[in-house]
Amino acid sequence: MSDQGYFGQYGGSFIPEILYSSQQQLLQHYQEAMADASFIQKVKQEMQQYSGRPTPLTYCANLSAQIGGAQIYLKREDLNHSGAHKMNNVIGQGLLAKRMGKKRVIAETGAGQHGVATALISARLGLECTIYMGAHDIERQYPNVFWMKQLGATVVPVTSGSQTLKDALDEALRDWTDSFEDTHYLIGTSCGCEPFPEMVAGFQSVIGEEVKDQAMAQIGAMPDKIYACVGGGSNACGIFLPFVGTDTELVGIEAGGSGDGVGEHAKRFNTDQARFGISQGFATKFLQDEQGQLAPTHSISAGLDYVGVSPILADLSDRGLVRMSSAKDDEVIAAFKQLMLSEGIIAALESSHAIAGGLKEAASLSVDQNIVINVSGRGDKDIFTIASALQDQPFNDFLQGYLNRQSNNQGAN
Amino acid sequence: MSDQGYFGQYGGSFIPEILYSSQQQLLQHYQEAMADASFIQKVKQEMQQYSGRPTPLTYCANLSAQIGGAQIYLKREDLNHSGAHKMNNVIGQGLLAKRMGKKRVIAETGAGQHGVATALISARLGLECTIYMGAHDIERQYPNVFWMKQLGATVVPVTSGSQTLKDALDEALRDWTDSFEDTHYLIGTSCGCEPFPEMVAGFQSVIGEEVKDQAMAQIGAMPDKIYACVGGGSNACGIFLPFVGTDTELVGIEAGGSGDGVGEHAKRFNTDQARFGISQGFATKFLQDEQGQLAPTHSISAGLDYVGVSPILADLSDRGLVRMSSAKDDEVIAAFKQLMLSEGIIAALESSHAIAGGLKEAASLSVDQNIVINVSGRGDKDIFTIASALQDQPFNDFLQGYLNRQSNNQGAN
Amino acid sequence: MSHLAAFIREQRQVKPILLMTHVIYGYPSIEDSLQMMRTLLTKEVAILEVQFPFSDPVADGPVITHACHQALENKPSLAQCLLDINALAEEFPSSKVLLMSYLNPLLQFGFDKLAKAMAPGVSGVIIPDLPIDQHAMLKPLVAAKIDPVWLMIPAMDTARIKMVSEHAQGLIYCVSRKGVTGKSSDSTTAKQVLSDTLNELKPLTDVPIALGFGIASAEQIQEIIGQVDVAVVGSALINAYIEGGLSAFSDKVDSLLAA
Amino acid sequence: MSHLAAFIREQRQVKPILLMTHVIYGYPSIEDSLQMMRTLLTKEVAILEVQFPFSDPVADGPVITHACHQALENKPSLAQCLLDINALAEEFPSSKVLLMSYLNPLLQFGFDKLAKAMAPGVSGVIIPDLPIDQHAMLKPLVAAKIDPVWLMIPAMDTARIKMVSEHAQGLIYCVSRKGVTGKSSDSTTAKQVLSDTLNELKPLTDVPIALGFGIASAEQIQEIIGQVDVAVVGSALINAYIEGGLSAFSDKVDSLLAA
Ligand SMILES: Cc1ncc(COP(=O)(O)O)c(C=O)c1O
Ligand SMILES: Cc1ncc(COP(=O)(O)O)c(C=O)c1O
Repeated sequence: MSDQGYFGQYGGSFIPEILYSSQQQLLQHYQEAMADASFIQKVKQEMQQYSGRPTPLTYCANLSAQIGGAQIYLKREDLNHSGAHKMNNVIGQGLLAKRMGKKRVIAETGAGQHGVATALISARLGLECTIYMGAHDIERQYPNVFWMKQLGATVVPVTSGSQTLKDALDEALRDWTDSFEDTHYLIGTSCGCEPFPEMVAGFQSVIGEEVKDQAMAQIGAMPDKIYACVGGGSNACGIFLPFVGTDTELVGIEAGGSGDGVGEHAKRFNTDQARFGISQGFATKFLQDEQGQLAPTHSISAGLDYVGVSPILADLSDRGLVRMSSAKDDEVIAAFKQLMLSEGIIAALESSHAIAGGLKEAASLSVDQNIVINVSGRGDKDIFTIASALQDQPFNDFLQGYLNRQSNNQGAN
Repeated sequence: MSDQGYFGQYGGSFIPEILYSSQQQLLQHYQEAMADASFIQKVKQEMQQYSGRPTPLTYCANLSAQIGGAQIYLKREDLNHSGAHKMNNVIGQGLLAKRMGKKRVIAETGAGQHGVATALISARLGLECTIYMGAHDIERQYPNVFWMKQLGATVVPVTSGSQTLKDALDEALRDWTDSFEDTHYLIGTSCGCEPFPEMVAGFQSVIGEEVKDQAMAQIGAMPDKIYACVGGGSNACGIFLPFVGTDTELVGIEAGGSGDGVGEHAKRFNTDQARFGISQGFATKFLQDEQGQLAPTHSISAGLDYVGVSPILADLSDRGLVRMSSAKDDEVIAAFKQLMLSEGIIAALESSHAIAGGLKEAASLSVDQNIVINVSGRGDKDIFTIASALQDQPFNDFLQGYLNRQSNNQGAN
Repeated sequence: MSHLAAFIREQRQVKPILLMTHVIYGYPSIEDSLQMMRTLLTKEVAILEVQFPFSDPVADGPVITHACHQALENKPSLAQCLLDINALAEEFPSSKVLLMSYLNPLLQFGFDKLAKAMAPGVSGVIIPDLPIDQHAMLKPLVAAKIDPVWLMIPAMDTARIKMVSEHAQGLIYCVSRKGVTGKSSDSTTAKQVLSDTLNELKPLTDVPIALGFGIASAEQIQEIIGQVDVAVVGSALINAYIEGGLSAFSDKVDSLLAA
Repeated sequence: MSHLAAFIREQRQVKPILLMTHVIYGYPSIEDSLQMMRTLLTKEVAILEVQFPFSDPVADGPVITHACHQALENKPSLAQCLLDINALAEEFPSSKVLLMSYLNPLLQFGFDKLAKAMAPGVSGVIIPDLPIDQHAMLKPLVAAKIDPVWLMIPAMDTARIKMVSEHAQGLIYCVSRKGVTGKSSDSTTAKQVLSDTLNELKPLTDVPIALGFGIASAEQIQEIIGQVDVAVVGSALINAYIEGGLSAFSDKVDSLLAA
């Protein structure tokens, strides 16, 4: 798919010389593995027998009627083991790491979803696991950290810089420069140096491949439009790529955040706060200031506030093959609620961006058109964010009661 | 399957006369629906397209090696929409309620899993939903209550009696005597008056049917033993029934709780604290005192501490077709951890009872034997219980930090 | 024929309607509940319904449910309950005493044993969670001339009304269409349905009929004179006790008897 | 040939090894960082490496990373940085000044513009996240006789060593095998690998060689005399500053120069 790791002007490999040989080793093993039918089969099998693929395509009769436009279908990545599409990628890279004879994997994580997925697959495959996570994110997403630790992973709080995802990625790279001999860097999204963007997008493409079959079986036609939220871009690449160049329009939805000011959103498209840049090992559109310093980001969903974006999507957007839009925090909460109340599906806040984007456009489509929205993950992980947004007092009382019981217990011990 | 709603000496219908006609109506519609291929098809379709069935059968190489006995496979009901097998039942009964023209459903819930599942399907099918839940359980399981409310359900705290599952069931029955004309009582387990035990077990039997095909495909033989946890008995009936009378041994695992004293466990078998009784609409083994007052129960998993049990299992046990055993709270936590660390699967504490029981026995089986353990649900819902059991201080700090931010926000408003 | 039926018919010679009042054995304490019974019997209430509490009273509303759970705190035993109320029956021959409970406590006690323990003073038994279809379970009581008091409801289908009439002995207990104890259902349609059902029943049996659920005042009792033989008052008395203790309880009884 | 290379060779006539010291522009403040540079230049350190801070310095360890983030608080501008260090270069002709930064800040500035702004005083540039394969990006600098300082590592494969030797001009910067700045790798095997690599390189080029990463003392500098032309000290100086401010910084420089 890529040309020497390039996607148009994006991608490439811009890493310290120290990482050159391990990157070359990864590249070679990846290409060999992809040419090995038994490896592909093994990945397929683990995706089915461990993660429960295929994930269904769910028709939303109530929601479609409420909107009164296109027929709305959801691709249910929330039903993956771990509760998000992240599992597809970690299965692929986890099995590759084993094939390469690595004993250990490291990963960066923002929301903690990729961290949990990596910790899960590491337990499953018997790999040591170290997760780098911004200290700020750890504070916001501790439940995921709790599970990573329970799963036997070492979670390293990253206290440098903005203490979020990009800094976690920097730190993971630093670890890798020190550990590449026995360690695979299991990156969580379709970013980074060659072959990561292509590799992650490739493992995620199972999403779109399934949608093709399911659309034929359930709709009898390919969808008119497909919507996916875009953080680093892996779930979007996964559902988009098999449709690139077909009549299906592909729409990525970024985190519009709380406003258009610097640090209020995580849009890498449709804003002059982002432009071509090279960092974190690859070239893409980065949110940055005039000095080229990477900019702070915000989103109600920790999983979307990344400063860069997949070089694959940056290129597809330049070439007009993918359209980029965005949804603001409040639109996201509204879409989250509407889906929950009309169909009984609790989507992740990340995914709710895609839902917000899809519902907004569905209204102006005709009833004989069909759209597919990718529900990249489930929303129960977001209970603290939602409860906070809704200022749910009973939840606070419950937490207080829990804490009181805890201190009593500890008193007792 | 049943004889006039009886399973040996168990089952039957012991309900206030007021409910007679609505029970008869339900019985009739249920029988008609089961004879209607299009209804069966609809249930199958919703199970696949909404809940993601079939759920996989996962082989556990590490765990099997650790135990050094039988090969261990897990049936992954945790991958259902809602995170538990409860979804199978609510899809079936929800569609039946629609077919009966009911506008509203009511349900009892203990852990809150059935309450959430019912609230989800109610949103999906456009039914009003009222959930009865013991005030005591609400306190322990508020996150589930939060989601029920978000899903538009009315959650009624039951403050009578032990304020747990059985009292919630009493209260739901009381509501039904008042509302049966437009309301379906969507019971959450294989208990209650005819046709509930048979109906719930029937909708859940998809679990065992799938295991048959998957065992053939993945093992090339039927499993030697199947393990399931037993609260009310629906997940156990679901995976057992298709195997009754075959060479596969069926083993139910009850909540051994913290000890064998009255109120310290929820065992309805292998204890003289439980005996034949009639209450809550049916005859089965009930934990009760010498006066016939139903006894208090305890389990680390809120979903297992029910005072009665499915009449189907009571009968199968009498007939030697199902073997009943139990696991204590501490064995359950140990099994929960072992599975998590060796395979990267976070099982519900309810399900962890089946895992504890299965692992204990697997050790003494030969490596060419195969066992299937039913993972009835996922464990992320249990984070508060686990964190408390492990006295995880960072989790408490996280909660305290969250609460502090909340009060600041509220100050701000 | 049934002593209970005979007793009711005899009393009805002089009274347009009889009063059946309800007390929970052990609420608020065993002593006080016996005191309430005494009060009622001293006032010559025609029928005393004594509820032996059960942990899961599905047919009862919040008031009685709560009272039952409080009564259970006092660890009542069915054997002692039957001794106590037999003694009262003997002491107050001019009233009849009925036992009311749910199936499980009676089942655990055993119906043969129950038949013996109810005799001679307890004339009948009311079991709200035992449907008429299960009448065979009560054979030992019938054999001992203790009357099962079957429940019927308005709009019950004809076949079941027949079944009730066939098995009824001393009294048929008709409850309002919907809901649990303590809920009144005085919509006119509800009343219409009720009288239709009673009209369907009466030709089939000459067993006396009691009407219950939600009757709380002398006025309500007045209204049903002519329709049934016995008016049942349950929650209303407990409410009176909760509000004003034994004296309020006693006053409430007087006001009801004034009907 | 390269002014930088010529300068180093000339100095090496009299000194067994030269010192290249590292300062972060803007840390702890722009003023103080300029003060540090002055200190170094006054002491006639041969080469001054000025790091223009970047938000995501992936090749740097905790000390420099933290310092860079603090420096960014002072909103440094690359244009001003180049003006400032050009002025210093002019003021202290007996030392050479190199710019070090990551690719993105330079890319955003633009390499044509950069070539102009570096001239005349800044002799070369070090870009740790720009692999040798991308040498074409720096054409505008090469054209302006500004030397890209390519990094090489021990055990680098022969083909890449060749590539470096082909494109090297003023200086080749050899870093220790593993990890990030501030980590020393003084295992004997590591040393062996290093000298093997240097022996592979030297026949291919006469461009001077600097060795960096983890050099913190005069002793360590002594050890590499004869192996390379330049010893690079980075984190050690910042640590000195953190521990004792400008005076400790100055003392540290003296101790290093004593090598
Ligand atoms: C549920 C979910 N969706 C989407 C994302 C964004 O990642 P990507 O854009 O790579 O799919 C995340 C990242 O954590 C996530 O957890
Ligand atoms: C995950 C899970 N497993 C098992 C049970 C027990 O129910 P049953 O015995 O009906 O399967 C519950 C009940 O809440 C549950 O949530």
